[in-house]
Amino acid sequence: MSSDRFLAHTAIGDFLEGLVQTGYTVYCPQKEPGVRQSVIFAPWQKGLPISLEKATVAPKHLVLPQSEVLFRYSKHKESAEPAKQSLTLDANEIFTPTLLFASRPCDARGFAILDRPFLQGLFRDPYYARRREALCVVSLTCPSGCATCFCHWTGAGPSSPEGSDILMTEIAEGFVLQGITDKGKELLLASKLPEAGEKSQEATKARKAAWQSLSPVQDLSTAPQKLAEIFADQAFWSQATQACLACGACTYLCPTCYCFNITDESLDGENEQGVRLRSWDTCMAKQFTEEASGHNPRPDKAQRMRNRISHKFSSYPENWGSFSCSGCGRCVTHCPVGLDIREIVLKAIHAKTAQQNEKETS
Amino acid sequence: MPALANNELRIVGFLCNWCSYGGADTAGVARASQPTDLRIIRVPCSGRVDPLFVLKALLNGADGVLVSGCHPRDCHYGTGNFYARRRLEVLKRFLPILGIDPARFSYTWVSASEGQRWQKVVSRFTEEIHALGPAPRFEAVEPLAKACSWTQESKGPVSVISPELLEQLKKAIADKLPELDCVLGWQEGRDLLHSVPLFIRSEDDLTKLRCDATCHNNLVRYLPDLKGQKVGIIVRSCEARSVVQLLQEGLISREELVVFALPCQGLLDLPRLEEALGRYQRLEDLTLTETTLRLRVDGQERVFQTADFRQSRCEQCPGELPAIADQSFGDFSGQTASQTLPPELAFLDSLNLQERMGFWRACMERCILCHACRNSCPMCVCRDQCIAESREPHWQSAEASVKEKFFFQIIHALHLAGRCTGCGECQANCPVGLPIFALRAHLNRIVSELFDGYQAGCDPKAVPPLLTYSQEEAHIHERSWE
Amino acid sequence: MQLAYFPGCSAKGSSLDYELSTQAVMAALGITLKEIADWNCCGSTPAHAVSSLLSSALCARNLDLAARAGADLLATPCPSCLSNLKATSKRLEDASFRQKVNALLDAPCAETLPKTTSVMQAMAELVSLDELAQKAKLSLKGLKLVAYYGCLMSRPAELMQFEDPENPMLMERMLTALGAEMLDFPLKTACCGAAFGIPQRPLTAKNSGRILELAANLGADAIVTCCPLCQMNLDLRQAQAEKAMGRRFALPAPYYTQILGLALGLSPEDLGLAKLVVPMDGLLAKLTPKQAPLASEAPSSEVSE
Amino acid sequence: MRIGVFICHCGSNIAGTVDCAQVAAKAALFPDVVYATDPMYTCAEPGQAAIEEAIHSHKLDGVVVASCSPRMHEPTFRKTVERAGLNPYMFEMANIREHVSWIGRDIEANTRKATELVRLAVEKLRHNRPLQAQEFPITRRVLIIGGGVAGIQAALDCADGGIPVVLVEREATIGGKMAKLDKTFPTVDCSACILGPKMVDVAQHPLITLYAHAEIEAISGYVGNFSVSIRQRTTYVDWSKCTGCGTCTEKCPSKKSYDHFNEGIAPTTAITIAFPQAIPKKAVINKDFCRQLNGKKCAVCAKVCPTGAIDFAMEDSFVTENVGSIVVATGYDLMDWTIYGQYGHGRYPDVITSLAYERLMNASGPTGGHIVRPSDGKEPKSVVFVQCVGSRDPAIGRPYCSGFCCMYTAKQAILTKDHIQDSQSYVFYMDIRAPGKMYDEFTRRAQEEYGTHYIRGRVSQIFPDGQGQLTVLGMDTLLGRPVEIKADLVVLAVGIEASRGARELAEKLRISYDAYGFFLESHVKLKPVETNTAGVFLAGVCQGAKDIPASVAQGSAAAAKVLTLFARETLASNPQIAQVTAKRCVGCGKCLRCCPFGAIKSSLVKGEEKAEVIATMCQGCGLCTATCPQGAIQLAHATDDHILAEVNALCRL
Repeated sequence: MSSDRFLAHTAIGDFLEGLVQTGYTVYCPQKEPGVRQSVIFAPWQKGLPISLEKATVAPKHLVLPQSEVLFRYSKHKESAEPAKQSLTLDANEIFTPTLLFASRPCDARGFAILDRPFLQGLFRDPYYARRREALCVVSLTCPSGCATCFCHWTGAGPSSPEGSDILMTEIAEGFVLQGITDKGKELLLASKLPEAGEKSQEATKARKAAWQSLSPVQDLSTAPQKLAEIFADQAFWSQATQACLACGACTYLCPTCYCFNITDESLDGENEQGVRLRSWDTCMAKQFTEEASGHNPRPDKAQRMRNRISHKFSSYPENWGSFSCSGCGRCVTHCPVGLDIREIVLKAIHAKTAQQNEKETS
Repeated sequence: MPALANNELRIVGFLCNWCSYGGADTAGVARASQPTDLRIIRVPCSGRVDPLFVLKALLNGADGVLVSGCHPRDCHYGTGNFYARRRLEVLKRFLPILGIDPARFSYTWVSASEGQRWQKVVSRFTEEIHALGPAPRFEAVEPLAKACSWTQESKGPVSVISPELLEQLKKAIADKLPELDCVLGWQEGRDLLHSVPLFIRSEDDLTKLRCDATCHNNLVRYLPDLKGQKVGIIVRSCEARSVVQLLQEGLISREELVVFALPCQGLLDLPRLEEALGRYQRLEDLTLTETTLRLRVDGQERVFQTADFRQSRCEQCPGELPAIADQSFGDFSGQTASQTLPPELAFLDSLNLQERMGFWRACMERCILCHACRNSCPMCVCRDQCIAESREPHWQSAEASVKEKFFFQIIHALHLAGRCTGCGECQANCPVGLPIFALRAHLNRIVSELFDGYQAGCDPKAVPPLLTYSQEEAHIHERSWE
Repeated sequence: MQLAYFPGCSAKGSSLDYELSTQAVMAALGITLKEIADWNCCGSTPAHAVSSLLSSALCARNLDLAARAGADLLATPCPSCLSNLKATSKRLEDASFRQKVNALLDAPCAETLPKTTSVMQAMAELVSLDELAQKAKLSLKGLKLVAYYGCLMSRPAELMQFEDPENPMLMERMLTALGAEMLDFPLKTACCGAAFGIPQRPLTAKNSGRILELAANLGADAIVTCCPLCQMNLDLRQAQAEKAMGRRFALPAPYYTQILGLALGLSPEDLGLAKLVVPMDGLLAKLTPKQAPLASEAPSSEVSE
Repeated sequence: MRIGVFICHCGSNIAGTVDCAQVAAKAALFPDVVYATDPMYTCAEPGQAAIEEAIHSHKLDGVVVASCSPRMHEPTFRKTVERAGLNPYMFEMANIREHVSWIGRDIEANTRKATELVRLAVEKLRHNRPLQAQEFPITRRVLIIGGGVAGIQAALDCADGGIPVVLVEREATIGGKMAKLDKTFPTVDCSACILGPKMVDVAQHPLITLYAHAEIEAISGYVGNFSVSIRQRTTYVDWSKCTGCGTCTEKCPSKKSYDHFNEGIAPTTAITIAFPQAIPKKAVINKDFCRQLNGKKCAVCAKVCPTGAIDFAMEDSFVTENVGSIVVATGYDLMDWTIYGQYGHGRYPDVITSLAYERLMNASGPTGGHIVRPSDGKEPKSVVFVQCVGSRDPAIGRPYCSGFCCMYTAKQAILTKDHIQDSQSYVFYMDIRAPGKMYDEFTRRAQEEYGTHYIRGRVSQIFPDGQGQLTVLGMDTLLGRPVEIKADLVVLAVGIEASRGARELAEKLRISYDAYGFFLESHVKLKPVETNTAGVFLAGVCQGAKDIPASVAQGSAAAAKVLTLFARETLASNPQIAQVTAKRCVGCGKCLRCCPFGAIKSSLVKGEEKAEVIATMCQGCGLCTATCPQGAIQLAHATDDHILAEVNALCRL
């Protein structure tokens, strides 16, 4: 039996309310007015309007919060014997079932990219794992491409199911919801939504149309090797990054950047206590690689940009066989000085290596 | 430690060691009874009190903060309290824009002999704080997001540089280029609407030069990093003020700089334009006049009135170009001072304190601490040493809470007091559209009120007002407890 | 020029001559006194000794009437009235006090009340010393006078805002401008004994006596006054003072307005001189016609009149 | 860290309203605290010994004492912990007496507050680092400002102790107010006879450099090394040539100059020598009255001067002196009593100040010691003395007692009787303040032996009666009735105020002054000579009203402080100074711009401009730390982290 279900435009509220009733915290894109309109994934409550636009900030905070408490520590002692104290640690173990509604395939693909190092590497990150397990991703097929996104260059597309539990595609009166994973199928089967039936074909048509709207694809297959070759080409990287402000907008908006910092922060109370925090970090910041000695292996923004790009298009692919970029284009859209990762990667692919240069000059 | 008993409130005092702490001692020796709420932190001088300490206390749960130093002219260190007076007055006037009742902060002067006065100060201040009651906690205040909307009042034109003028400029740069390491300008970015910085090092680079209302990046941001190189830069009024400010602060050297100046009537607010355009794939055929912007979007002709998309920063532009240009191009006569409040500030002005705090609370939920605001600011010269991220001094926790984010915004704003040249890059580059320029615009308003209309970056010879003092302040009337 | 005017009770009785001369002088100076309609007692001594609230309410009513008549400045000749008017204005700044007063009035007192001043200050404000001198018909040259302000005109200083509280000089300036020789009079703000003339006659006799004695010792032709009660003590009760001091003074104690009036050429009848107990005959005899100003000094305004 | 906390009972001073044991029990739970106790008297010898013992036995590396104000005992306890081997700066104090126990009676609230203040101190201490003082050489010379009797005494004591002295006097002669006095109480011995020799000693002492008719222009530096710019005000007489012969003063045709030295009781010439015993005995031209200097042809003095010392073109000049310590002895002035309208605003010539009366009685004064009325030169038979004119009068904002008026009035009443046998003196007084040795006896003599009529009450008015006398109206509060006295002369005991220019001088010295301009001592009882600026000491009335013996004693005390300071070749610097983290410094120079002491310079570190603190010049105000946006310059022991720890300790609870 197909798990495809139909969700009428008018039924979205009831559908989500049903999920909330079953214990999900539902995150939806919500429009935030401001000097620049932004769309943010925020917890949804009955009555709140939902936007179906692409979010400004990728939803990775659902699995990797901007900062999270790993554990609390607390020292205890008695007035009578203050020199003697005991230490208790209290790990954070509260993870609630979460449903992400109307993310885009590029957002969902971000989860797949994060899953590899966090779940499949040498160490399985328990915090990430628990959050990821508790997460159900419902993605919305993009109706078309946009000026800055390029998912199809990175091996995906406007309806790629990777990372999603359910893929929803908009048709005339609503959406066809298609179960991708068992988790997604079960959720659909358990729902009161009508079966999609014929409408599934309409959805297939819509997805095809979306793919057809895309600009011509660029071949990035040589990128891992080329980037490795020009790794030491300081001139290339300096030239590419001279406008970079070394802020963290690109990395924090990115669905796939997962670098973090761990710090202890004291909390005041009668006794000594505090928390160990894991918080987002950005490789674009000088402090990212600053060592306790004061030495910094990546003192210049050029080296830091090289790291970011090489990680996405060279070292991650070497380790995991896929780019760590889902082509969402947020870093392009929001870079204050318009640095374009597409341009840098393409330039790298077409750059002459040092050896080639040598040959030519000789 | 137990929370304060319900009849006491959390009041923090910063007292200078020499006068006010001694005054509090004198009051104690005289057994001058006082309310018990106040806790005193002893500092060497009121000049040591960084306004950020006061905000740290207020954001972290203090219901009131009192700073007391030696009477003006009586500072143990000569001039510390003169600086304190300016900084604390700016702080006091800054608080309301954050949604903090300014009555929760006070500063005064008590000498070591004035035990009675100290008693009066403590009693009065404590009474005042009790009258206000416990302070609302930023993290607990009701977010006010959906109410956040304003309409752009601006009707001014935007800049258009004629092709002839651009050619003149290019020629002048070409002439100078051999003696320069590079010249900073703008070029077309990912599409016709988006301009990005251009580092001109060759004639070839020069052909890419673009100088119109889409060029929003404040290139001055790059100058301190290029210290030691001979650099040319294209400036308009706002960039010129940034140059002046950096010169005042000695962070760039005039000798290493060649300034090419262009007139400007206003710049386009690209985020709002993008919002109006919606999702698109292709932009073609852009024509920009002072009043209209025409372009083809995915094959469809669209026309916009530029006045509807003028940047809010242009609303407070002092107009006149500071006397800094080595070479000027075009007609500057159209540049007039604009005194309109930026719409985001006018909006905040229309809110009450509670709403303002709720407003910022909602904003901070969106802030991702990417620091694009800071890193694009030409005046944020601390660069990698920002105290928002340092572990020593440890001003901020790495926790991404609304409170910590707000404190970062406060650090940024307060560090700009008397220095912000109003280029608006902070806000223009915020990915989530936080109206943080309002904080700077408000501070600029305060500085102008307090220091005879001072505007940062207008006079290369001026000293930033918070880095100097005058013995008698014309516009600061210290609160007394007589 | 118009000036809202509060005459005070004594103007209609014991100090009728003050009232007459004030009206006459102001008219001669081109100032119309607009008496506020339906005014009542200022709430002076007897009233505020019983209830300061009621006393203030009386004053508040007067101030309110003046405000409703459109006055922004209210003048009174009597220092005691002025003192009460000013004190009430001050007390009404306190919202809770104003509430209490309003409860006693038919209708709440106007929010903005007129400022109050003495006729003397108002006159000096409106007419310069030069103008005053020009308008004079007779010269006071040869007259030796002392000015006596009494204790109330300038005190309390913060409230009354009348010159140096210990050494006011306003009358001196006016009368000097008219040619009189004004003697330094250290007792110009001393207490005359005031209303104690009835319950403690010896006290008032002594106080007034001391004042008169000093004036006599200094060789004054008259002691010029500005307060109805002081004038009464110095003039009507002069015989009592003489008895107390054991010597005779025969020192006229006219109001300053009467002297001004004489200089302005007003008739003794207009100025109520007949009401003075110690006659001014000797003094009147000393008055001389003012010398015509030199042609070059002749003010054009006078010519045009 | 291992922190020990000591909650002092201070007898019942603290324990009376604070539960010290409970505070100690709570403190034991604070981070890093390994030992907490509540001794009876921490500052007493056993209390200090207990701290030392605890440091050893509990291996403490930091100590918190909660007791009185750190302004009182911080140095004491720093020494204590140092004796036990700790760095003295690994110590913090919580002020739970002046700021807690003495100002509130609610034990529960006080205990809570004390506990939090202790927490504050613990959190601060946790950020402390050992600091090392530096030794720097000192200039062993002293500047004494003011050549009245206090300054003279201080100068002579210092010079006799072998310390070179720079004495700066504003007037043309030293001697101050005492030089104007006729006799002194309670002995009625001649003022000039006892002061004169001291003045001569000053002139003759090889180690004393005297600048008369000079003022302090500017002062920079710090204890051990001050640099003082002295303005030598022009005298129009070259003092290196003037012999003080006085010919010029005899011939000067401008004979209506105001005589400052004689309090204006008679005019003098435009060129003057203040009085015969003046030191230095040199002539000075009063510019306001000199005919030559006011555009008229004269120059008689220049013509008659046998040494050609007159120089009409002379201008102010400046000298710089380097000293290691400063004694301030600027004395007092009389308040402007003419604000009292009831005393005639100064209109009546026969109402005079007591200081003018001294000059009237003084044999070297203009009347040769004959007491006569300024108005008509007649001998007064009835003299009224009015006490507390401008003293103890809150109505004019002068609530303080001038201290010595009661005594000199008694003296003047006695001397009046001596001079004029058939005279009668009256004294209107509020209280008679005669607590000194032989003082009360003296005032009794005035009443009993000399028949001075003392009337307790204030004078309400003084006025001429038009017959040549003054009428004095007043109140006899003992009899409860008004009094009226006919007086020939009225002498006002005018209240004192800080010497004119005292505030400006205090600002130059960076010392504090009270609401009335008197300089503030470091501690009212225990440091009455010191100021809050190290190396600057006070002597005489500039610190508060006092009579001659007290002024002399304080002059000697100040000299003792100077000699103590100079007993060493070097001084230890305060190590609580600013420090730059070069890595964080962006070289913007904002700290250089603000530093009040010029103690920060720019220097190149690896080719980059960085701020650098000059350790011996930094005074530790922390203005730079509050100014530096990136927190690169931190004031040791008041770093951002210290203050943040305190703020957090208070706010995040």
